[in-house]
Amino acid sequence: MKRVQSNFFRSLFLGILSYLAVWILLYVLSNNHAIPSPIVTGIKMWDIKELLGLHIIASSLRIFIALLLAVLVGLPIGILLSMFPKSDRLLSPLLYFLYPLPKVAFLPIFMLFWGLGNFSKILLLFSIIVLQVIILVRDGAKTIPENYQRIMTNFQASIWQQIRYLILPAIFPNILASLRVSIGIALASLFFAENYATDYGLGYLILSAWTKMDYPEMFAGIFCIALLGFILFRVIDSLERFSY
Amino acid sequence: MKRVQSNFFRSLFLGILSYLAVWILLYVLSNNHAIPSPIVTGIKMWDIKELLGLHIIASSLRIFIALLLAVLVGLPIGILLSMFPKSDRLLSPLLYFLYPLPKVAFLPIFMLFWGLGNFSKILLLFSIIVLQVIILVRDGAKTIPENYQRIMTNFQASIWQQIRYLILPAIFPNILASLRVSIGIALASLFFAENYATDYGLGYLILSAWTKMDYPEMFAGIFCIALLGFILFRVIDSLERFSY
Amino acid sequence: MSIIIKNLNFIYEKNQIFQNTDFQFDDNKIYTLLGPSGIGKSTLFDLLTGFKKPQSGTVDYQNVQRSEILTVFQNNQIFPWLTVSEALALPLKINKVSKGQTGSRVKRLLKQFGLEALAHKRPHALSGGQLQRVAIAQGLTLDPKFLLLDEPTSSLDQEAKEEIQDRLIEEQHTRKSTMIIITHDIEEAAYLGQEIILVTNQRLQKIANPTFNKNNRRQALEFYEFCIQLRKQVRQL
Amino acid sequence: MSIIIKNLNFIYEKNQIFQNTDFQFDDNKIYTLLGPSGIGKSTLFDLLTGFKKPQSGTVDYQNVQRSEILTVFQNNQIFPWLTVSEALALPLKINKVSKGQTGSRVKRLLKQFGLEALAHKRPHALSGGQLQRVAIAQGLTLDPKFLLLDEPTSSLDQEAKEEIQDRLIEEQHTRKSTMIIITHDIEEAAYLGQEIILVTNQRLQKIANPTFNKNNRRQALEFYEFCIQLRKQVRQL
Amino acid sequence: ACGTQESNEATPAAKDEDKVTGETIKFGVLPAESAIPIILANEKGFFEEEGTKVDIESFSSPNDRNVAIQSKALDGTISDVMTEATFKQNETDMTITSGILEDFKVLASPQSGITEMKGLADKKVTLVPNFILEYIMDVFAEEQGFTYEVVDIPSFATRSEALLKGEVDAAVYTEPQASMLAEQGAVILGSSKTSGINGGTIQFMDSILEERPQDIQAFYTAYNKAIDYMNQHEASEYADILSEYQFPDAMSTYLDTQEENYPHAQAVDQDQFNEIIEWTKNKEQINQVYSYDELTDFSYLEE
Ligand SMILES: Nc1ncnc2c1ncn2[C@@H]1O[C@H](COP(=O)(O)OP(=O)(O)OP(=O)(O)O)[C@@H](O)[C@H]1O
Ligand SMILES: Nc1ncnc2c1ncn2[C@@H]1O[C@H](COP(=O)(O)OP(=O)(O)OP(=O)(O)O)[C@@H](O)[C@H]1O
Ligand SMILES: [Mg+2]
Ligand SMILES: [Mg+2]
Repeated sequence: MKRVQSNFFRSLFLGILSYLAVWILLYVLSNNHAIPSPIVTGIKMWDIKELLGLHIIASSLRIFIALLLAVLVGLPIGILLSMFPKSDRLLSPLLYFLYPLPKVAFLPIFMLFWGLGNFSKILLLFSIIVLQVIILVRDGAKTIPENYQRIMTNFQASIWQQIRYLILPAIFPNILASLRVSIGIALASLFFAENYATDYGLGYLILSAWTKMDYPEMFAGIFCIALLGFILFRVIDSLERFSY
Repeated sequence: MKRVQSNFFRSLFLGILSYLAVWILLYVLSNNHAIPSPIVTGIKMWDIKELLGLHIIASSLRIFIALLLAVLVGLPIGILLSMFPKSDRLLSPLLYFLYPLPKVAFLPIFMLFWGLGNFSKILLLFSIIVLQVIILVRDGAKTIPENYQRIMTNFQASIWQQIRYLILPAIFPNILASLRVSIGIALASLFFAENYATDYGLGYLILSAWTKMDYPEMFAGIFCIALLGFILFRVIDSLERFSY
Repeated sequence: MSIIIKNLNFIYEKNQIFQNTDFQFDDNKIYTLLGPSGIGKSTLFDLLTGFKKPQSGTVDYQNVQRSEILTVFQNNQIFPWLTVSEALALPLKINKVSKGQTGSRVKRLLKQFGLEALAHKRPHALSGGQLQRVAIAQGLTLDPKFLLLDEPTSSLDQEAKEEIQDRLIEEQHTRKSTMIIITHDIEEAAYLGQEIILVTNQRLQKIANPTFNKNNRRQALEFYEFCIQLRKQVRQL
Repeated sequence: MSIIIKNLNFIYEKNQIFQNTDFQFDDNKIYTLLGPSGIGKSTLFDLLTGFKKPQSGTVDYQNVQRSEILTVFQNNQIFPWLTVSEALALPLKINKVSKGQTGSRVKRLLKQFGLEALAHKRPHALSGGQLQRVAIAQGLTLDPKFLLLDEPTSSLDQEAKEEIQDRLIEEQHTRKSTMIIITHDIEEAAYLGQEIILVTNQRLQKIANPTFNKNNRRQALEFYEFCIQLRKQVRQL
Repeated sequence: ACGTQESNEATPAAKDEDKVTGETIKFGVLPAESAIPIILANEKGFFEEEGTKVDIESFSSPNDRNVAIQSKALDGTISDVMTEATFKQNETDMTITSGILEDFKVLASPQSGITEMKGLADKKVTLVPNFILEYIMDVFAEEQGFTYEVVDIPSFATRSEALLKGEVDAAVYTEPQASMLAEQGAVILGSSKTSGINGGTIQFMDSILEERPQDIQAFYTAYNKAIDYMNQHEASEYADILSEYQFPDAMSTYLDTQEENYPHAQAVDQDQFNEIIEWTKNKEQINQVYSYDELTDFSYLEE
C-alpha cells in the first residue's frame, strides 16, 4: 500500500513537472497573452480555490455517473456482440453508423427529451462514451483464444458462467483500456456538455473564462481537467494489479 | 473477393436501414423541427450533391492525413513505451496529463503557430488522435505473453526485429481497435476542427447549417459523416483478415 | 451407458480423418487409444464431445448426458488468471456445488496429486509436469461418467507417471466410470487399457484386450512380454 | 568450447532450486537430463541461456557466444500468426540469412521432419505431435553450438520419436555441436545421451556414461539391460 | 408553413384582469450587455417584487440557445429579428415583445493599420454570416460603398484570437467583448448604437404570451426597474453581480463610460424591422417576407 502511494506521488510529481515544462515552453515560444504564465495561473487558482473545488466536484460527479452508466450498458452489449456473431453482424452496422457521429450535434434531441438539466448533460457524456466501451469490449472479447472457450464448453458452463469466469477476467485489461479512452473523451467532452445552463463544472469554467478572455482562469480550469484526468488514470492503472 | 464485397453491401444496407429506423423513430417521437424527416433531408442531399461531394472529399483528406500522421507518430511511441518500462514510467505521467485535455481549447495556440489554414486543422485532429493511438498501442503491447518475448530473445532478435516479427503482428488487432476509436473521434472532432475559416468540410457544413437553422442540411451533413465513418470502419474490419 | 459412433465421416478441408467409422465405447472400462501423431486422436475426442461436428454419421449418447462427458485436453490449458486451487474449484463452481463441498474436494485432489505446495501458484509459475497434474486433477473434480484424457502423462517423469496411472485406475474403479485415454506410451496403454484401440486407416480398431492379473502387473514378466508384443503389433500397422 | 556453471544458487521466492551447483557442459556431445517433474530442469535451461539470473554464482561461456546457444522450449511455442514454413524461416530471417538459403534450408527441414504437407498451416490447425516437430525443426534452422531441447519428443508416438531421435543424433554428428536434452523417457535418455545427468537434490549429477556400440543399439540386448539398470538407479535417488 | 396571426391580436385584451401567476419564466441569455437588465432584475429582486419568477439560463453559444428554444426548453430569450424570423420559418412560434440594449462595434485588427471604416474595402472580416453581425457590417459597407470578404469563424474565442493575431483584418463584436478587444489593441471603426442600427430583440413563446400575458407584463415592469437602477447607480456598485454571471471587469467599465441614460424596453422600429427582414430574405435565410405585425407585439410594454 505504501509503495503504491509513494509511486502515485512520484508520478504525480513527474506529471505536473513535465506538464509545467511543456506549458512554460509554449509560454515562452508563443509570447502571447492567450497563454498565461503558470505563475499568474497559479495565483489565480489560489484566489478562486473554493470555486474551483465546486467546479471540480460538479464535473467529477457528472463524469463518474456517465462512466458508470456507460460501463453498465456498454459492457454487456459488447460481450453479447462478441459471443453471438449473428447479433454482431446485425448490430455492428448500426454501431458503425452511430459511432462517428458528432454527438454534440444531437444536443437538440437531448434537450428536447430531457431538458436543460444535469440529466441531459450526463446523457450526452454517456452517449459519447458508451459506444467506445461497446466497441473496445467487443474487440477485446473477440481476441480471447478459442482454446479458452473450449475449456468453458468442456465444463458445460452456461452463458452467464462463461461471462463470469472466462470473459470478464480475460477482457479485464481491455475494460481498463476502454475506461482510459473513455475518461479522456469524457473529460474533453465536458467542454461541450457543460456549455449551457449550468453554474458549475470545469467545462463551464473554461468556456466562460474563454469568453471573458480571462486566460489565467481558463488555464486554471484546463489544469484542473488535466489533474482530474491524471488522477482517474492512475486509479485505473492501480486496478491493473487485479489483472493476471 | 466477391464474398467480401457482397458482405460490404449487405452490411451497408443493414446499417443505413437501422440508421434510418432510429432516425424515423426520433423524428416521430420528437415531432420537432430540429429533427427533419429523412425524406426532406434526402431531397436536400440530392439538391446539394456536388457540394456535398466536395465537403466529403475535404474532410476525408484531412482525416486521412491526420490519421496517417497519428499512426506514424503514435505507433512507435506506444511500442517503445511498452518495451522500455522506464520510459513508460517517465513519460506516462505527462501523457496522462495531456490526454484528457480538451484539445479544442488549444485552437488559439494552433492558430497562433500555424495560422487558419489546413495545417492547423490537421494538427488539431492529429493532437486529438495521437494520444489515443499511443495509449491503446502501449496497452496492447503490454498484453503480449511473456513466452513470446522469450522466443524472440531465444533467437537473439534485435529490438527492431522484435518489433517487426513479434510486436507488430501481435498488436495488429490492437492497432485496428485504436484506429476504430481514432476514426470515431476524428470524425466527431471534424466538427470543431472545421469550424473556422474554411469553405469545405463536413464539420463546416453541419455547423453553418446549424447556425442557419437549416436542419435538413445539417442532417445531410451528419448522414455523410456517419456514412464516411461506416466506410472507414468496414475498411478496418476487412483488414482483420490479415490478423491471425 | 455408452457412446456409439456410427458411419462417421470427418474431413479437415481436404484431409479425411475418419471414413465410415463405427465404434462403441461402453461403461465402466478404461480404453486406451494408440496411434501415430496427426492421425486424428484429438479430433476423435472433439467429435465425441460434440465440439466438432462430423460431415456425416452420428455420435449417440446412450443413458449418458453430454454434461457427464469431460475432456482433459492435450495442451493442459489452465486459465492464466486462476491459481491452482481456483482452477480446481472452477468446474465445481460452474456445477453449483456448495462451497463447503468444493473446499473439501479441492483439498483432497491437491493432496492426491501432490499439489498442496502449489495451491496458490498461477500457471506461469508451474513446471510442465505440475501443470499437467493440475489439468488431470481438474478433470476429476466433477464425477464425469466419461472422462477423455488426451496424453495425460506426457510431461511426467516415470515415477509421477506411475502414480498418476494408479490414481486413474483407482478413480475409475471407485466411480465405475469410463475413461478413454490417448497415449503414445505403449506400456501406459497396456497398463491402463482394458481395451486397447488403434487409431489408423481412418478407423478405430480394437487390437488387444489384456487379460493378465490386475494386481502388481508392473512386476509381472507377463506384462512386459505383452508390451513387447503390442509394440510389434502397432509397428506392423 | 563449454558452458561452465560455478557455485550456482537459484531460488524462486522460497523454493531453492539450485544450491552451490557446479557443472561443465563440453562441446561435441549429447547430454541427457533426467529428473523428477518440478525439480528445476527447465529452470536450468533458462539459467544456461541467461534468461533467468542466478542469485549467486556464475554461468560462463567458453569459446561460445550467447547467440550460439538456442532453446527448444517445453511448450512448443510457435507464434500463432505464422505458418509452419514461416515459423521455420523466422530464425533465419532474424539472422539475416539470404532469401535463397532460407528457402532451401526451410525446404530441407520440412522434408526431414515430414512436415511438407503442413507447410502452410497455422499452429492452431496442427496436432500436438506436429507442433512439437515444428518446434524442434525451428531449433535446428540455425546452427547453434549448443542446442537445449526441453522434452522434445513428449508428444510423439514411438515411431516418430525414434525418427526424431536418430535425426538429432545425425545433426549432432554432422555439426559437431552440443545438445542438452531434457527427457522423462529413460530409453530416450539412454539412447541419446553420451552423458546422462540426473537433476536432483539441488545438484547436477552424472549418473552414467553409456559406452555400448553406437550403431543399432535399439536392437542390442545390452541397450535394454542398460535401460533397466538406469531406471533402477533413477528410482533409488 | 406560416404561423397563425390571430394570437397576436387576441392576447393583449385579457392581460389587465389576471393576477401574475408567479410561475417561472425560463429565459435564455448570452453573456452580453443585453442580459444585464434581466440579471439585475433577478438579483435585485425586481422580478420578485412584481410577483414573477425568472430562471436565467445562460448559453455560451447562440446555437445552443436556438436549440433550447426549439426544444421548448425556454419560454423567452434574447436574440434578433432574423433569428426570430428563422424560428418562425421553422415552426417555432414566438413573438418579439421588445428591443434590447446593444452596441455592436466593428473592430480592426491591431496589425492591419486600418483606422476608419472605409479601410475595410476588400478586406477580411470575421463574423457569423446570415445574422445580426453580418447585417450590421453590411449596413456599414453599404453606407460607405465598399465590399468585403467574410471569414466564417463561429467560435467566439477563436474569432478574437484571429483578430488580435491579424489573421483577419476586422471583426464585429458586441459588448463587453468589443471593449476588451479594444483594450488589447483592436481599433474601433464604428458602433451600431451611434449609427442607430438596432436588430436585437426579446421574444417569448406564443404559448406563454397567450396563457400568462400578465407574467410578461410583470417581466417588463421589473426589466424597466432594472434599467432605472442602472441609470441611478454606477456599474461598479453592481460589478460583483456581473462577475458572478461571468462578465469581465471590462463590462462595468464600459457601462460607466456611457453618458446617456439607458432607455426602458421599447418597440423595434418598423422600418428597421422591414429592412432586416428584406436583408434576411435576400440571404436566403428565410424564404418568405414576414410582416411587422406577424412577428411583433409590443403591447406588453407599459406606457
Ligand atoms: N483446425 C484444423 N484445421 C485443419 N486441420 C487440422 C485442424 N486440427 C487438426 N488438423 C489436422 O488433422 C489431423 C489430426 O489432428 P489431431 O490433433 O486429431 O491429431 P492427433 O492424432 O491428436 O495427433 P497428436 O498425437 O500429434 O496429438 C492432423 O494432421 C492435423 O494437422
Ligand atoms: N516463475 C516461477 N515462479 C515461481 N516458481 C516457479 C516459477 N517457475 C517455476 N517455478 C517452480 O520451480 C520449480 C522448477 O520448475 P521447472 O519448470 O524448472 O521444473 P522442471 O524440472 O522443468 O519440471 P517438469 O519436468 O515438470 O517440466 C517448480 O516447482 C515450479 O513450481
Ligand atoms: Mg492430439
Ligand atoms: Mg520443465
